[in-house]
Amino acid sequence: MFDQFGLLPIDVALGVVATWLMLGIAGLLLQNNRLATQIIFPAGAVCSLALALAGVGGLSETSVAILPLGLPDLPFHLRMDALSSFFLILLGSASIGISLFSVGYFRNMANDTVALLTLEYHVFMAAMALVFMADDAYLFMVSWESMALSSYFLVTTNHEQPEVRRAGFLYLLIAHVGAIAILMSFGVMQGGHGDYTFNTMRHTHLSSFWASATFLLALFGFGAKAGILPMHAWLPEAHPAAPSPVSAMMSGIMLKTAIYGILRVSFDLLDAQMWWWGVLALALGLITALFGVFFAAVQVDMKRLLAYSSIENIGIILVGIGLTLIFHNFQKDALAALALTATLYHALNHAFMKSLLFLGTGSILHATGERQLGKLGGLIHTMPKLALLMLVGALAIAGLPPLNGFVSEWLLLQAFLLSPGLPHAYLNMLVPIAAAALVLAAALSGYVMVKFYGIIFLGQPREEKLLHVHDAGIWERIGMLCMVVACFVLGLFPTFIILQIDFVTEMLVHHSLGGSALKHGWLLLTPIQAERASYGPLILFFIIVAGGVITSLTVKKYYHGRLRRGPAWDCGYPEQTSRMQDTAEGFGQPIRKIFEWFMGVVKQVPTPFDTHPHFHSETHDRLWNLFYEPIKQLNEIIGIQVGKLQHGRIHIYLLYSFVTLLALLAFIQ
Amino acid sequence: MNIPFTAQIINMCAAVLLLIAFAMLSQRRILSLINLFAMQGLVLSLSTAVVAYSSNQTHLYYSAGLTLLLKVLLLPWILHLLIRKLNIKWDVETMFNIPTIMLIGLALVVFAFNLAAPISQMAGTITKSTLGIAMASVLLSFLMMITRSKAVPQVVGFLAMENGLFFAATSATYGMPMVVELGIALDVLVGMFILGIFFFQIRVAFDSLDLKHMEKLKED
Amino acid sequence: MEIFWVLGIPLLGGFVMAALGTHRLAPELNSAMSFGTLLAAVGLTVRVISSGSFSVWDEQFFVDAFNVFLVALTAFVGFTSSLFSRPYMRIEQHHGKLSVNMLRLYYSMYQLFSFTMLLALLTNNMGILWVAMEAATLTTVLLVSLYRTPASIEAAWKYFILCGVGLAQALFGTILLYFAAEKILGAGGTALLWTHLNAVKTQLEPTVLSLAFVFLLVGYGTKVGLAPLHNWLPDAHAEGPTPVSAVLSGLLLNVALYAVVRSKVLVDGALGSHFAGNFMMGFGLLSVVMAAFFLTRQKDVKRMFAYSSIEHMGLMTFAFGMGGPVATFAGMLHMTVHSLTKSAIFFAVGHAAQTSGTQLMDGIRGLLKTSPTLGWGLALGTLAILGMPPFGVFTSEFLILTTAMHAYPWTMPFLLTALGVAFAAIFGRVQMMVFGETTGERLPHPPALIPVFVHLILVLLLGLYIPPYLAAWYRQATALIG
Amino acid sequence: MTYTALFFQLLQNALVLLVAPLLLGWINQCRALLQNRTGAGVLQPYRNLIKLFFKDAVLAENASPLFRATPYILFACMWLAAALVPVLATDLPLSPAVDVIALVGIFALARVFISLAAMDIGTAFGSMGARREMLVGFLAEPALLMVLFTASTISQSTSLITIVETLAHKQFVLYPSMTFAGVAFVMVLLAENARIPVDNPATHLELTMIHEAMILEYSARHLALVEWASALKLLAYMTIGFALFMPWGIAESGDWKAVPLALLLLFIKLMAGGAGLALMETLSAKMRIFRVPEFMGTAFLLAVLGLLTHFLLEMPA
Repeated sequence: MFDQFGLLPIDVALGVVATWLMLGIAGLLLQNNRLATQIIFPAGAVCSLALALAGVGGLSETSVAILPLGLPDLPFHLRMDALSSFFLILLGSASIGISLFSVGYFRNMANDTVALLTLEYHVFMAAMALVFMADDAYLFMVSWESMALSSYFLVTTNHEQPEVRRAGFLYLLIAHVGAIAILMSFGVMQGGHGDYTFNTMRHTHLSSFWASATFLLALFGFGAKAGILPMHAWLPEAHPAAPSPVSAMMSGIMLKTAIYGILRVSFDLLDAQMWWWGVLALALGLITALFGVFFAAVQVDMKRLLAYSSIENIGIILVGIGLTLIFHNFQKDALAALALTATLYHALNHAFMKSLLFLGTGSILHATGERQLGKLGGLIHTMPKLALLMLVGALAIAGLPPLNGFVSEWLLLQAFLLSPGLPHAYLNMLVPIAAAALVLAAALSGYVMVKFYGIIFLGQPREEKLLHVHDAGIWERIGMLCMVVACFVLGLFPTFIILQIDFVTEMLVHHSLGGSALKHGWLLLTPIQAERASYGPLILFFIIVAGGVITSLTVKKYYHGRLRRGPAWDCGYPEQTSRMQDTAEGFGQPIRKIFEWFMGVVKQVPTPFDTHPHFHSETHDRLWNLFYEPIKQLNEIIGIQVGKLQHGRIHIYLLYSFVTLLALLAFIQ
Repeated sequence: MNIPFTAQIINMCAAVLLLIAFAMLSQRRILSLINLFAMQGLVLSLSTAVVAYSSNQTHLYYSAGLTLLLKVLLLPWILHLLIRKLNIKWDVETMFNIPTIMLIGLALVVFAFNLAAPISQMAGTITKSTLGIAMASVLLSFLMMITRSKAVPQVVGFLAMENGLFFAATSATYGMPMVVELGIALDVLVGMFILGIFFFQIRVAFDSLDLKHMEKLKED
Repeated sequence: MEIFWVLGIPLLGGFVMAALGTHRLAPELNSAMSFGTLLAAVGLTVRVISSGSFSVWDEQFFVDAFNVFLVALTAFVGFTSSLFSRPYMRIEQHHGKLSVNMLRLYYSMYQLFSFTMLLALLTNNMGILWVAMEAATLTTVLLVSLYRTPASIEAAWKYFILCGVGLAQALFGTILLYFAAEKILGAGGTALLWTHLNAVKTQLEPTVLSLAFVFLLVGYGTKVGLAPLHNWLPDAHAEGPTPVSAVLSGLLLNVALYAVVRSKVLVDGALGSHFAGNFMMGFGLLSVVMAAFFLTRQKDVKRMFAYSSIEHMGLMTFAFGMGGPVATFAGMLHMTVHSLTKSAIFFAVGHAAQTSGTQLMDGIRGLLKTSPTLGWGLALGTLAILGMPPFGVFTSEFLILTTAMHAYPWTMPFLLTALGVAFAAIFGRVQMMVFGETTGERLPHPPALIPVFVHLILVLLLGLYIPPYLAAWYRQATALIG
Repeated sequence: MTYTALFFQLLQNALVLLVAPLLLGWINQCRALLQNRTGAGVLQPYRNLIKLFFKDAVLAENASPLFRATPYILFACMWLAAALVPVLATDLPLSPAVDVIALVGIFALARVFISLAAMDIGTAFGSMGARREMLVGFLAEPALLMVLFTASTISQSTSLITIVETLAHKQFVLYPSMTFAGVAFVMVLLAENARIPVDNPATHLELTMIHEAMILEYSARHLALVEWASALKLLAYMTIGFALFMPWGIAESGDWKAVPLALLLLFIKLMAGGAGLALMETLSAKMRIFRVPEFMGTAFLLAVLGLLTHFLLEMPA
């Protein structure tokens, strides 16, 4: 689409990256100028738009570029094929809204903080863009770690709070260990002849053992970034700690870089897959999804809740990848294409829905200064515009028609339903169970979202100060509006989106839905055939709207329209206060009761004789004790033991070198 | 059995060196330790001179003279000076009891000989078997440094080790190039001075030369 | 001729500073001397790049790509460290830790120390190499014990005895080398010249050389700080003045490793096997792992970074041990970036310790608040040394790890564990020092942060772009040492 | 799409609207008879609706627009759901837009909205009801989907029309899996439509109420719409049940003559089903709220079991 300017998509993308970097530096230099941020962030948003367009251009035509940087015999290779372009679109389109929102959000922060934020924020985006475009292991790792680093500094923006520091540390540590694992997987794939371009990796053939090792390393490494169990521990810590636009960016976009990595390695770089990889991914994904949604249901901090919901969605995406792997291995390419489409679609959806919600929490945080659900409530009266925007987000992420969350889940379920006929009997058994678990997770996310939205916006304000808070500012609303629009477009016009995704599926599994998806016009989404499955979100939407409108009109017409306002029914108990509403803990209580065995619940129940009865109950992540604590302690123990070697006594030291000498001499004898 | 007389002398010296090394290992009194060290130097320079004579390598004479000057006169004198200044003539207590150390030393000698055996076969010099002894005396002085708990004996052990090295240099090969030997000698000398300064500093800091005070720096 | 200046200026400087060390402008003079050395080194480098390697003074001195790049590095870091030590030492004096005479000793020894290192690098004679190493030990011993505190004296003593004994082993190794060489090259001067040895290395007697290598490795390895011979290193780094810690970590260890590599070339050549390489890999791996676990329980900041130096020297030794174009290239790159980064870190740490009046990490808090530049310097330096892109340390680690992953997969678990543990240990503490509320107060003299950022910027550039001439230079060196 | 099809669509839209309250009335009447009461007659629901439509609406002070919009959304959703299930004939032009999964989605949408509305006023009852509704829902929804999946794996399709056509008009096969699915479906139906043993539609002052607790604040037209919507929901569920388990008699697309028969059969089925439901409600007792998860869990497991049996016994291996 840029041909008329003689530009390749990748040139545009690189231009955007460069501009971002320059904007960041400008932000750092102009730090005493208030206006700077007001200009820089919108400019960044414009770049995002350009990037998205470049991505659209890049879907159909692969373009490459080589920058004379990096290692002497390994300049930076960049490549923009369908997969990269798709994720670049994701990055570009989702970051528009976030950048616009940030203009308003960083409005009243200290100058130097904003300056640093501006730099880190734009470097972060640039790094992510480079991750998607990198075509050699070195550039990939460099941008990957730069991404981790910049996001780390973003997370620790207000580092005065110890828990923020802890969160940042945990995040960077897990990210770094993951990065080393990824690096090793590249080490295997480069196949000896120190050439690290992806192109060589594509053509090196690995034995099944080494291929599996690579896949496992990559899954571990990228999983650490995506928050797949059991490497999820950083996620619910880091997301709440970060400023909201950053949380949105991390949860909405950065997690997808890991998805991109898994897809890139397992479908593009590795020449052959094994079916059990798929099963592994499927199982991990399901566990992650269920874990995430269970814990989301019992959270009392709104950003933590969203963080856990991100874990759930990543799980769902991973399930999709697993299915794709399985189908692809049994040469069921149509199904593989369907599953992959669902996966990518959900990744795209999640980018918008989750960013929207995180941005919303940001506005709430600004207005009320509260993150605890237990101290919010009734905001729909004081922040009506925000409430409306957030309602869309909540419904979308709850996977309800006709919004976008439903489309991807629908596609994924179709993939499950059409799966029978795999050569493995056990797989055939496993698939419906997996589908059941997936549906359970999806249904629970509805529960979570009702809790989230209801507790924050509905009911009566639980605190005095909530009565006079201001609604979200204009910039913030514009930012969120972009997201809302995206949610609707993705929800109502799936066929067009799928046509774009087809380029990716064509590239990865050599098959696409394109033909069948559009057979029955753009109104009906028919992945295989109309008889087997079809879904017309637009029709659905219109029927519901029409139904509602008709009803209300008729009612209006024949009803006298008399209406009285009165107090809520107090059930014969006059002293009802807003504190008697259901709390977040209360709302999560049934889930906690059902899954108590699964999560470590610490309760403090008052005795009947307490003068100041106080009920307290918190839910802990058991995996922390099962998985992280032992490692920590082992490390401690070894540390102590090794420390003993540094004994302080010179004779002992002499003895060391003496023994070493004798040992070596004896060895060469 | 027709080894030339000079070679016999050198082997003799080697044997004496080893003997002295053992004597130092077992020596309790610090003064006699230093005397033994001086004696070792004497034997060393003697053997160097003999090698020089037998292989008429002139530069070895210099080296012998250097050794005599440095290791027999200068260093022992400095050491004497030091212990007089620091008045430390006390007995040297070792970390383990002497017989054990002797046994270990014996084992070391055997080990060193085995190690050197294949090499000394190819030695071009008239003194084949001395390399093993040199190595043995190096290891013995190492052992001595490990087992002595005071600063001065440790340093003496250090110097004795250098003697062993010199003996290796002269006997196995006809001495290192002159420039190298000079450099080594210079280092040893400077090192000795610095050590001397150190003894005083240690005295000031810990008012004792016992190394057990110097175990503060460690992981805890 | 450049060689004359490269060696002459610092040697002269030693005596000049001994004479004028008490003068008010002594620090500036010191820096000037180092700067002169740097200029001469640059000249030498340019000449080598343009006209290839050469040797002078009947081959006693020899310059090739391998050592000239170390010479340039040594001169550069020596200069920046002297810049740093100017304010640092003034502040120490202001805090009453140092007397004027101590300062004189410091400056004079500083110059002599850089002389000995340059001599060790430039000489062609394995014997002189040993002499220079020993001399370097002696000078640094005086530097480490500069404060005359019990702790510093203890550290210096251990340093002296351990390295002295170690080097004695190295001397024995050298003798054995000579012993093997004189049969081919004949007795006398030329038999210890590395160039000659390298020429005939295939004819040298394998058994002798293997024996010699053991002694050389143990000897110079002690100086490199390979586990389990490393014990002197943390003490010496922690107790000496910070500029000394910087040059110890940044330069001296490199020089020692240089000696090991030179010997490795000969030995592997003679044995026609990977004998020496395997030894080095083993020691390197052991050092990396042990250092990582030492790191987990550190309290003293300089001690911690000393252990990190052990880790990185281990990594380099491992890389050189693996050999092959990529690994050797990576090893040399790692030498460069490690010296730059680690010295930068020590600069920052030094001032950090001065602001908060303690070297204990629990006492250092909120550097970003006390002095933002200092805080950022430390934070970025630490991230760089931990192998975070886009800093250059990552580049070399990338090459080393990927090569190892392919050539020796079994080393991976160790390296992965070690790097992870080290990251957790170091970063966790540095974060505590950098972030949060501050406890420090302002410094009497403005801190020298230009060196810190100059180094970091260089490392950053090396991470993103290795200039072609530098690359060509590394490649020549790689070709030399295989 | 043909005009006949359009006609059928409109016909069904109107039909479900009219029939829904009647079904409710019939069930209540049966219950009354079974409990030896005379009962209010089958037309009572109509009277209630009319009454409610002529009352003055009372709205809580802090009721938000969401609260007022919900009844319409609810009504629209349920109407749509009921209108899309093939009851008379299988050529419904709008049916392709919504397959079984979307159908469940619509139910979920309605559920979410009514729960939000219940939380809107901020009374203890409302939010408690909402919580319980969602609790029931997140277990009922998967169970229902599993039931539908069993049918759709049999018919290789998720579109209701194809399912019906396969089950009704292809050669007759016995599907063991459908028995599991049937039981599960009935349990889900009871739970979703707030019937005993999960909830009691006939009470207001128990702490165990779910549905009634949510709509406690609604009055007049809003209440009317909500009630009508739940009647429609019941009808929709029943017709889904018929479509899955006794689809016989539903006319194939385009044959007119079958339609009157289909209509007749539909009424018979509805009467039978209603009576059965009433019988079940009379025989069983309301269970404690924390038994509900177990109840729904059982339904869920049964449904999954059904799907598995299908793979075990009915897959052409």
